[in-house]
Amino acid sequence: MQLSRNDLLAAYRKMRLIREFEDAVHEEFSAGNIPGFVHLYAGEEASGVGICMHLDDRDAIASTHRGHGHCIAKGCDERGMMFEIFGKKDGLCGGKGGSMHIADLSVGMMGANGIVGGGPPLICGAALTAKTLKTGGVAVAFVGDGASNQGTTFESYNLAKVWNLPAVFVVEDNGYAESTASVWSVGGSQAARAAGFGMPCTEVDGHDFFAVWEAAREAIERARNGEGPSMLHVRLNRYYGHFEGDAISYKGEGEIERVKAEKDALMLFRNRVIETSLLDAGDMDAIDREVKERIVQCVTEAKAGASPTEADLLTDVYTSAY
Amino acid sequence: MQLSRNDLLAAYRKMRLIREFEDAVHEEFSAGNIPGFVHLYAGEEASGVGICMHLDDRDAIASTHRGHGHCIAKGCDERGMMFEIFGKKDGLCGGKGGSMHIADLSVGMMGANGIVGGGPPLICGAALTAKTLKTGGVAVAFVGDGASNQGTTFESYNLAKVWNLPAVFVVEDNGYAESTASVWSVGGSQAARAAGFGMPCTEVDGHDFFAVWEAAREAIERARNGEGPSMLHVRLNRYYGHFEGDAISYKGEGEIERVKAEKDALMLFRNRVIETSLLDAGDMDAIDREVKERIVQCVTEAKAGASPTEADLLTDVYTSAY
Amino acid sequence: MPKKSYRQAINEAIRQEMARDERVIIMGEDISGGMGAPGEQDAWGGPMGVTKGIMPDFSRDRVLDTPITESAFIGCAAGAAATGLRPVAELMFVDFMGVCFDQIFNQAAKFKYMFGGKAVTPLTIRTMYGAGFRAASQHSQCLYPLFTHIPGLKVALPSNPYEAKGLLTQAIRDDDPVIVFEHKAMYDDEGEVPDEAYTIPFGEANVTREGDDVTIVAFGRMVNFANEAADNLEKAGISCTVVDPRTTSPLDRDTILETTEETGRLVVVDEAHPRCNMASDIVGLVSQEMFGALKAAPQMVTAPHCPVPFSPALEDIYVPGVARIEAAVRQAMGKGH
Amino acid sequence: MPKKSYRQAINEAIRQEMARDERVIIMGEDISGGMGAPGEQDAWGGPMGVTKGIMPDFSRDRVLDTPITESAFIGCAAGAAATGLRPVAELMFVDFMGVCFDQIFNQAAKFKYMFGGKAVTPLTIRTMYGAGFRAASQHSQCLYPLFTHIPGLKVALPSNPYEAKGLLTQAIRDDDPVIVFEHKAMYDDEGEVPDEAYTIPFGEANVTREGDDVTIVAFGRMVNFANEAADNLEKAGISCTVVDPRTTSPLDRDTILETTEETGRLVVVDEAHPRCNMASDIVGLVSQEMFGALKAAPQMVTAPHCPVPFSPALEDIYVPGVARIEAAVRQAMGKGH
Ligand SMILES: Cc1ncc(C[n+]2csc(CCOP(=O)(O)OP(=O)(O)O)c2C)c(N)n1
Ligand SMILES: Cc1ncc(C[n+]2csc(CCOP(=O)(O)OP(=O)(O)O)c2C)c(N)n1
Ligand SMILES: [Mg+2]
Ligand SMILES: [Mg+2]
Repeated sequence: MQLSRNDLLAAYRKMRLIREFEDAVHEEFSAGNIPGFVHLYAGEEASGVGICMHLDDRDAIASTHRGHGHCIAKGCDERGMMFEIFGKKDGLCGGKGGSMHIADLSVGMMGANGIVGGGPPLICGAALTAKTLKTGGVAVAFVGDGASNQGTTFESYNLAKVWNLPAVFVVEDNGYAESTASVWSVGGSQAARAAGFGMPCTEVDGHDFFAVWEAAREAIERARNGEGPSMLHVRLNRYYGHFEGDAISYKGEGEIERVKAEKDALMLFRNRVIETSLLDAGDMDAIDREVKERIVQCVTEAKAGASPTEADLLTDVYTSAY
Repeated sequence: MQLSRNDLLAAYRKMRLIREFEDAVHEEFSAGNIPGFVHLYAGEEASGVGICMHLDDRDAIASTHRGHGHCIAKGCDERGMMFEIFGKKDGLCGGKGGSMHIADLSVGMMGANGIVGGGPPLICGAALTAKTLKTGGVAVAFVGDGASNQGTTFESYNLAKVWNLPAVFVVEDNGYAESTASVWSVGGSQAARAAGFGMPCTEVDGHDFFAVWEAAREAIERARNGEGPSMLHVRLNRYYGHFEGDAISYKGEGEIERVKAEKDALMLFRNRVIETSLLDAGDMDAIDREVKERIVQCVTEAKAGASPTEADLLTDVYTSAY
Repeated sequence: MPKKSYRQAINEAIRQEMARDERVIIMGEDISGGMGAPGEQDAWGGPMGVTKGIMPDFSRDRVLDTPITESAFIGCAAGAAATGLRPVAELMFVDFMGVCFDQIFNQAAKFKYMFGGKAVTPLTIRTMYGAGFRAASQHSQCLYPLFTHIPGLKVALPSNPYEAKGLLTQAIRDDDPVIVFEHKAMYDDEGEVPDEAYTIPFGEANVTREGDDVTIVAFGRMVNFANEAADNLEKAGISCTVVDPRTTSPLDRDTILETTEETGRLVVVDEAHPRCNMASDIVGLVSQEMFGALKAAPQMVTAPHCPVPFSPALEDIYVPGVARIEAAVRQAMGKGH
Repeated sequence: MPKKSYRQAINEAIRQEMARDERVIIMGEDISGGMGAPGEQDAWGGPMGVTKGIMPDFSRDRVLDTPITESAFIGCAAGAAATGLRPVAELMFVDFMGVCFDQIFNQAAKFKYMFGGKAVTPLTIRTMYGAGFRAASQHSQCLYPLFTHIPGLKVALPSNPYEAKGLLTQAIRDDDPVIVFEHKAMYDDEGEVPDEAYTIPFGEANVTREGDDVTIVAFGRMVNFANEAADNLEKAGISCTVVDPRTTSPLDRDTILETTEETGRLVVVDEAHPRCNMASDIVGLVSQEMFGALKAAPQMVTAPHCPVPFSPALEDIYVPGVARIEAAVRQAMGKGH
């Protein structure tokens, strides 16, 4: 499997879309236009996109509180997402979920999740469905470094292993869980933990789309071929605070700036495809413009969108009359 | 540290006490004299005793549903235990706990536990107390092979590691969790899991008191010296069913008989100390007789003991008036 | 009609639904048993033998033994339900909910609402509850009030074999997450159970007897105790209506209100602890909705506010029994009874 | 008396108890913050800054940041409490109880009873609850009814800064496990708080105002809404007693019964979901114990039976507010009000 020109354009567009989306949400939040808790994925784009490019509608992902990027990567409609984040009726979840609960099961996006470690068990379920119904599907759980210490996560590793489920666990290690450093909170290492459960693990630079894409390809193929679960340990950085409002004082001086300057995922991608003449700058500039417009439009429409009303409060609790 | 003659006598006596205790409970249960769920430790004596011999009253253990052996090894009064198992007022827990909840905090026994994986977090607590109050104490969690898959257990490994707690996790792997084989249920291996959290692990034959004793010495010393947690993976066998009433049909033919004939912990101990002239048969025969009498007496008294009464029902729920 | 035990009724419901719909699978610790072991396969069928015999007929592909890992497998069942299977997961004792509650109440229960209606989560959780087994504090709790509190969950408490089969079948066919509470002391109870599959709709109470003087609302095993108390009271000239709501969520408010209005007296029997439980839930409902219709103080018969004691001597007074129900009815009837 | 915020009051209670007793330690995720990080230490003080500044004064030996591992650290706190410390653990949002409930309700809560009275477990769990923050379904729940249901636990809901300091101080000094519910929308509320340490005994309600017509029993943040409603109603000539029970477990039954007897009318305001909650708990109590003393149907003002919605438009109607309390009081007063 090779990346075609169209794949590369699509990958770049998705990454840019995530970046623009998050930057816009950041601005709108700072302006007081977005309520609640919002966790942004900016800086981590190559991970979500590099992985989800291998997935199709048979496949499922479970995300985290930092879910916007995974949603976009897996194919959720960004307009519906923006409406959702603004709490509007036309949001992907009718305004009932908000940033932390965006989901679209029709594209295999099983939900952002407000519970750290909530996703891995669910992904065992999607993997079990795929295995039982022989859909050929694979299920991927995104797990933060902080979430990698949660018992639910370990249990899921083991369950996936002993049931030989078509699952991949992606530990997105951005170095911090809130203000707590992963070098401190993670006893042992992700790779050694994977080995502890008899799973292979690949460590990968999460700023490098191509490295992620390649590692993900192997892990997802392995799962699809019935060879069981594996782990990707993806090292990356988040550009904004843990949530919007976080002063990020716990990071080292210049830490974020250095990453932005030296290994921004979009920049690395651009440089690489230009250097290797796979795409040219103009292709990407066009995408940049188109995406920017698209996001501006989403924000404008979302702001103007109608809110749900009292009639919506008690719907969607149960499937049948209650 | 070396085992003195007195140590050896004490070790043998404890192991014999556990065996007699469990055999007696088995008989009484079969005769319909004991209510509830009862899980027997017979066959696993060398583990509890070999480990707890390194512990004193500063130290704490947390046990499992299969707790009688750990209780005796840590110094709980066997008469009070027998009363408890019979549900009598003079039981160690006033008859309120029963087999699955025997505890005596005054000797550092933090309780059998009806919840698989319930103990490891508690042991982090005892270890934290020891560390904070600088008592020099160490805390030991007994964990079954089944319990080794529970999220609470993994979380405790990590917490003990990152807080550098004086804790030891003893995985008593008797090959089965209820009727489920650990070769199937445990993805990876115990040692690899320990490594996953950056903990050392020693694998040890749990029928061999001396091997257990030696491995435990190291792990407990390490903890006492502030060098953090470690794991012991102890392989052993249970002689009775999962609980009393289990037909044990899932075990291989002759599996238990073979173990009894070839590596019974008491037999191995006896042979070893006689071969090496550390003790002689007469010493141990005397213990056997004394212990048998003691247990018969415990059973007789426990049967005749008074039950708690209505006045006891609502006491001990809270410390203060409620 | 053929007589079957509560255990058989449950086993039959599962088999029939598995035969009917290949998306139905079951999972749990030792629900078949012997996994990976050299000896007998299907050695257990769960700790009470409830699911025994299903694996040989449906294979290990659809009868999944699990490691001891409730968060992972209950969450797995939730995730499988959201993606196209109809899993029936066994939480061996409801007392173990504390290690996996998140996957039930924050995940499965809320998918539909959080996702704006677009999720369907046909998850069934079978679990064992109740005292009387000398199983002590961590294996004897009721806890259904906790599940009843949570929007998005449905909660069923079958009180006999007929109810067990019909409610479990409905649970499996239902598109919402349902927790079915099986009382551990009832597995050997026998009763008439049709051979063919049938469902009992949720939210429709069963009035097991009609009387003029007092309405007794009881849940799960307590329905049987209430019927027994009513028999005894009949002889003393007190005539009782006994209502088995069958499901605490949804709750058949109408039947409770109507039957209570008819008798004007209410006794609620709930094996759970007394605080924030079904007894106060029902009394609250009746008091707010039907003020003035009661002729006497409503009575709540519940377990006390203490953990379940081990000693048989204590447990026997812990469990709300027939005598306490009778006393509560007499209390409701007032002086002279 | 000096004015302090709810946040400051809590911070002060913790500091004073830590100074008073070296066995008091605190732990939780980012309760100090910056652990292992190259930047600022004590960077957070919890997500709401409640514990900020404590670590620099008491050191990391007694202010323990944890990995995200609620079962392990809440269980650790329980085990530490049983062995000689007096830990104050922070469960960041009560919504997270589902990943660690076992250690609370099966372990800490039951030690004393299961062990025949010989355990002492001076564990305090501080947790954040409640809606109104646009935090959606998994970060806005109340859930105190679940904890209230469990014997062996004590449950406190401070309704203002004064209560927060006094109840938390009592919790820390109390020898039983106590869960203190802090409402996330109240941290900036200000009120008079003495500088010196003081305790508020558990199980003693605070009657915030006395009136003749209706007794309003309200919990946590709802106490403030109830007072506001009472102010408004006063102008309309309806005089209310407002009772803040302060703790749901133990519950001050006497004050609730007495004040309700005086007015003959009862409104209970509970931010939790309606089933098996405190509203029905109180109505059940009053109905059974004081039959005939009510002049009108008791009213329960609660959140609806649905998860907490994200959209401000929905959340604002989800939360029981002042207007709904007033309406319930008028309903209790009957026609013409
Ligand atoms: C069970 C649970 N515990 C704690 C939290 C609070 N919380 C939300 S995000 C977070 C940090 C997660 O860190 P990590 O997994 O590394 O993800 P990141 O934010 O870095 O993407 C915490 C502690 C939660 N939501 N759920
Ligand atoms: C949380 C929880 N899940 C399941 C059980 C039921 N159960 C009790 S003991 C047991 C098997 C434990 O196996 P293992 O840890 O290997 O200990 P062993 O019985 O072999 O000593 C199970 C499944 C329980 N008590 N608690
Ligand atoms: Mg992180
Ligand atoms: Mg075992």
